[in-house]
Amino acid sequence: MSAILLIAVPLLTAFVSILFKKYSHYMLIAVSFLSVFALGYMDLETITIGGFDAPFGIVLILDNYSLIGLYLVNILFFIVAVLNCKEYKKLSSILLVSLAGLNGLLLTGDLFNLFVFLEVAGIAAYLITTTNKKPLATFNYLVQGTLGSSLYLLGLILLYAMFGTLNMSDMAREIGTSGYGAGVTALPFLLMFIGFGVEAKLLPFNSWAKGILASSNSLSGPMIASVYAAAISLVFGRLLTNVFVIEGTLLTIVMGILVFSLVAGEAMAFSSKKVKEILLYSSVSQAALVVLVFMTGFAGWAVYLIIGNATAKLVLFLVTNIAAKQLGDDEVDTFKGLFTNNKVVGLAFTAVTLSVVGLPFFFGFVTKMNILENMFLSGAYVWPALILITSFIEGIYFIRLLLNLWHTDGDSPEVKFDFVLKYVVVVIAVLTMIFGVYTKPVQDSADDLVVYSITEGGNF
Amino acid sequence: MKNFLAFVAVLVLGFLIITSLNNNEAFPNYGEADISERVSQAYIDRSATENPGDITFGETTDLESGPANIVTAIVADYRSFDTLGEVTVLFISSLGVALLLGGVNRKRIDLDFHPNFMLRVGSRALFGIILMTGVYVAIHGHLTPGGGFPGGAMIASSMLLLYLADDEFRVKIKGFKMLESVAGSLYVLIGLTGLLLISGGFFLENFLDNGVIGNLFSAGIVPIVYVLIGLKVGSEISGIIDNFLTEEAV
Amino acid sequence: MLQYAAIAMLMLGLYGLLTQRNVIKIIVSLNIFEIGLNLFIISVGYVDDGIAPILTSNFNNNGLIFVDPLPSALVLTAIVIGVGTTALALALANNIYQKYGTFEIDEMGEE
Amino acid sequence: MTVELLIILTLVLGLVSYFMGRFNKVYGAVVTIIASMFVFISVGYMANDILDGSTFNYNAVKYLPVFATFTVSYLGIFFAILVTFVFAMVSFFNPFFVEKYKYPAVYNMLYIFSLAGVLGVFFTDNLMVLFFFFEFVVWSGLFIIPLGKSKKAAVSYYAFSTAGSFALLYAIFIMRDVAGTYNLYAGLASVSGTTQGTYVMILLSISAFSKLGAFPLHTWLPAAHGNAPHPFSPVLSGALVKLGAFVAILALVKLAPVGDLQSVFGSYTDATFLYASQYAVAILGAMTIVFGTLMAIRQDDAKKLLAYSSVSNGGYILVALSIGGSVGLAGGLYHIIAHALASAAAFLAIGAVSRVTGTSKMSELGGMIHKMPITYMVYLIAIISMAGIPPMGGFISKWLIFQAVIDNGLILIAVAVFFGSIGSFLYVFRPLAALFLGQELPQHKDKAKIPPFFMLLPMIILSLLIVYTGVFPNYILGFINDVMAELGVDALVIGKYTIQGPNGVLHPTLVASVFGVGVLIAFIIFIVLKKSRKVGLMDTYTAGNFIYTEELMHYSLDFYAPIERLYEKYINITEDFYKKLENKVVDFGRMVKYFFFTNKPEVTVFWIVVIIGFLLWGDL
Repeated sequence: MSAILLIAVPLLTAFVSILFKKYSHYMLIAVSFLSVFALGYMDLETITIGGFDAPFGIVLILDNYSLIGLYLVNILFFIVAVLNCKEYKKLSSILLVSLAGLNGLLLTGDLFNLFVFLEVAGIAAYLITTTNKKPLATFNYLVQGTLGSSLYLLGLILLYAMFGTLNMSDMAREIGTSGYGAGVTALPFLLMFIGFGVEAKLLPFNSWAKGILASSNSLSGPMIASVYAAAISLVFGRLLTNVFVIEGTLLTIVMGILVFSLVAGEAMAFSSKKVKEILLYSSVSQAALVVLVFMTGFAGWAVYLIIGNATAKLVLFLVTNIAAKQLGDDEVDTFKGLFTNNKVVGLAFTAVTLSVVGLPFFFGFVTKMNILENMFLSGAYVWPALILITSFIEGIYFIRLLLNLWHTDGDSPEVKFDFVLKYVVVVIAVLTMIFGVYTKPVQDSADDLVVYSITEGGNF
Repeated sequence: MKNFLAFVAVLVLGFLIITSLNNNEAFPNYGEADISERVSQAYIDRSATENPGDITFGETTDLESGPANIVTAIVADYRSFDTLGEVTVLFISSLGVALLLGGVNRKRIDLDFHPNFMLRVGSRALFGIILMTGVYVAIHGHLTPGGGFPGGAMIASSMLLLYLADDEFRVKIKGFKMLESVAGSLYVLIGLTGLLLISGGFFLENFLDNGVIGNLFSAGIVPIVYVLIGLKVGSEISGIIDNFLTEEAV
Repeated sequence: MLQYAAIAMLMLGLYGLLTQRNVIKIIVSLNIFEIGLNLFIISVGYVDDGIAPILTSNFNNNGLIFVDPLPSALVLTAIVIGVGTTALALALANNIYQKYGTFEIDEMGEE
Repeated sequence: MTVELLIILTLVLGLVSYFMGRFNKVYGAVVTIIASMFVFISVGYMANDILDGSTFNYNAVKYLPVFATFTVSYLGIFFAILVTFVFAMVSFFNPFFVEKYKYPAVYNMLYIFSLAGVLGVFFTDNLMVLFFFFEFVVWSGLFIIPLGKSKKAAVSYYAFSTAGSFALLYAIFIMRDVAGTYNLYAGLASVSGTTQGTYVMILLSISAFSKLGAFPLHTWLPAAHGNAPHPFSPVLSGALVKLGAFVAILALVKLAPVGDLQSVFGSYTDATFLYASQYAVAILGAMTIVFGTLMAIRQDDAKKLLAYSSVSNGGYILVALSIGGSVGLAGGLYHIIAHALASAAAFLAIGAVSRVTGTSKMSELGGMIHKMPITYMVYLIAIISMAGIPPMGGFISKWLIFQAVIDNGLILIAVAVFFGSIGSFLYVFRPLAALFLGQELPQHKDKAKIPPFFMLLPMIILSLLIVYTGVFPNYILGFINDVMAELGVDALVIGKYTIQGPNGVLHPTLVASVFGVGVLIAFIIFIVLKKSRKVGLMDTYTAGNFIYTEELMHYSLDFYAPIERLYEKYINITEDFYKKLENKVVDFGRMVKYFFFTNKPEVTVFWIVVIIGFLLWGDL
């Protein structure tokens, strides 16, 4: 079973689904389940498309890195699709296309193809956010997203003009052997970094995030904040570890952006009073943390951080959006004591938040500790201190939120969560706990997750 | 004042980019691009998999990728996966426009401009010619400049002409939706046949033989794919035009 | 010369995005930016006195200098993507107008 | 009984108490008693195993997240016995208080979890496991505190404890970097004396300060102890604060002191010289004593007052540990025991009172002695020990600490220590007078009754122990000498009944017997002579105006008002400082939100232009 089906089948069903409007959401559920199911039968290889090998034709790379990314994205997508298919029937074909786009993003080994899939997934994302009934926010997201991907294209074309190829590993080899100083490739890499920075919600470029996520609903919230964020950070990581060469002034700029997003994200979350805003700003700083870990070279652990964050934000946004819909607004005080009468969801929500903050018995703790340890061993002393301070602030506002949600003196709000959500939320919480305690598989497989290195290049 | 500041900033940025590109030794100056180092040299002399030697129009047969127009070779054969992504972009944007503006029963917006009889009849005649050129451009994509996208745009422009010239005219949306969906699915199915039916085949592989370069029926699946794209693009853009020119029938 | 024009259009587009408050004007400046970008992509592929990369009957011998075909192929895709996003932006503008009754972002008030 | 089998059993017992708790609240609480008694007894067995010389190195456990090894060391046993004893005694109170909470089952479970965590901290020799259990104790404590009154207290408790544990984590990584392994002893040894040693010492002392509630990082302690559920405050101040003392020992004793030798008043006395780091910690300890005492004097709520007393006692421990030397360290360790017992007994007494009357505010209580004489006796013995008056344990430790302070010529710190002990008598007497003595308040008259036997039992055991530590300290001092030998400090010279300090010999049993005789004589006089007549509230002389309601004109409330007025203005310096810090973060967040998140795309474009310009500006 070749991995290309992960892209072709959703596309085919999308084209067909516009004819059968009534069954389109069944198709969506079927295809997303099949794609998760089919992942089991895919063998790790590089798939050439159209019969032309690497630098000439387009190539899809299926290695450990993209396999684990595909599992994560497809499973999360399936969960969000199942939970929202009744409510958002009209969007089924758009969701199918966005599934194809996300799978394409994770698989592609060609830089221009990455731009095309970035656009496909991006436009699907704009349409998903139209369900927020906030056209101006979606318009903002569209303008900034298009600007970001155009800058990415500009950077890409500069690289093509200099090195004459579009394939990722071919480009990396050309840059390596070309003997030019780092200054030559600084501008294109910065443009591509900005292009991805807009999508990955790094701070100076993400003024669209507030409009979209602050008024998100149970489809657009989890989709944008967890599924898209995971896919984008994974692809960004692949670019950062393989293609980009970041030194000199570019390094200072990039590090400046990351540190600013990390710290400012936490400060903003600390100062906001609405639950969705707290989650939004904390995911901004988590995105910056993920990119920082990629920059320091621990791709394996960054992937686990992405997995931890993505599953956590899925649960957080799902629960918050559903509660906010039934309670009207998402102020912290209207949420006071929410969990007193729905304990199961409350326990799962707490478990997942504590895993994000890094409580010892949870998955988040294992990833954060290993990241800090590896950073320390590789001689970077400043980053662990920064990470500890930011997770300190993060701990405080999450604990404040949790305590408000659990304890109230007044009467607690009535919110009904349906069974499927409870089931999903509990499964995720239990998994975070299991992998928090039984960490052998996580620690062993962290290093063979490293993104394929340029040296063994090969023709892909 | 803010505008002036922005203007200065943008000017300075432009100046900086230009100077940095000029004294950037890796970036070739305008016009001196050395194609031989680039990947596109292989596209020009079709030597991605095997080296055919020199290619003469009308004689050499069975090249690795058939179309005489090298750009079409790249778009529809070497990198045809991009074009598939391309088609989905248009598909999803027309779907999105329909979702944003769409409704079940819609009627034309009356722009209190009612074309007289002469204009309505004259445009009917012109409609055919524009449509035919569009189809021609789409079919001859692999030989002459143009291809699926420009052809599709021309087909849509002929629809636009009718919309502008006649304020009651409405395209049969159902039919266009069917055309769009069939064309798109056919495109993907052709790709899949390349992958599944031919053993050891690749997705979107050109499994038909390329014939003599320069003939109408040459270059394997490329013309078929390009015609499909032309139809699809044409129907999608006319769908978008229809959405913009109609409003919710209350 | 073409490259400078392309970069100038890029900057014009950026200027438009920086200063304009009207939704339609933002869409227009975004378009200018994209056209500038496409022009720049073409300019990267240009070779002095190269001809269009199409084999035709009267250019038979092989000593031809072709312009780089790959950027033109990429531009073909970039243009259509530009069309897609502009169509979507205009549809959104229509919705914005229906909801807020104006195209000026400042008059829309903080939502 | 290996250590981690014990920890796993306690965790399992915790879960058992959770499910039992859901089934019936009181049974759940009973399980906590069984669990803590079981743990205390097994630690006791381990103790006398180790006393006859066999040290145990327990094997690793695969599924703890990090390769976990445990060794039972003297230091570990010393702390473990004390803390598990306090846990066991306090657990007797659980069944009577558990109905009042919203999540009783969770309370029982977390109570046992923090016990397991404490065991893990004291017995591990692997730094990462130390952090793992340290954090685990913080978290289980965190979710118990809000069951009491205030959520803000829990958040500030979390903030300061996490600051402490993150400082500990960073120190662990420095040690890992230098030593190459996570082993506790190897790590400390490899780092002490080097430049990293200073960073590790600073970080470890920050962690100790935050856990002990020492001066700069103490604002969480009164709020947390004051508002925690009644049975959990004694655990918090008696047991969990000792984690801070444990880390302080790691920082101050195990690590070689840092900085050059110097003595402030060296020239006047032939004082031995102290290192800069010891000075710094001693001065901070002294400031804690003074600050704790001043704040305790003006409290209205008895629990808050006791919380501030454990702040100031934490200061004593820090001063003793920082001075070091055989006398200082022995004094410090002994004070840890004395303070743990005394504050546990005091908190239990206040808990018993507030269980019956529902409040622990001194202004609303009075005359509880008539109904609860035994609780009164327990509280009296506890405050005598806290004030450091001879027959009780507190006197021995304070005597040793005073010896050490004077012997090292630290005049300034000696002043603070003396002020502390006088102050401690001042503020501990207030609850005694306000709660127990004086007239019986009408509204509490009917409700107040003698606490059930199972509540009295732990209090009586605690006060007996306080007396025992005061009269026969030498057995415990012998054990402390073993601990000090392991820490590499030469032993304190003790005879069969005497303690040899630098300035003289103390014969505690003789002193106690003199006191005993004095008390006996007073008691005989009290029995023989005519009893004083008990006077009802209405039977008072009021110079002409009549009293119609039976209402108590309370005189014994704030008779320290003149002292309080002296430092009225400077009370919450630290709270304001932390408030300002927090507001700074909030303003920064709001400012960033205001600038970066508008509904126009221009912000992103502006920053893109600026950043690209900045890059290209470099290679113009």
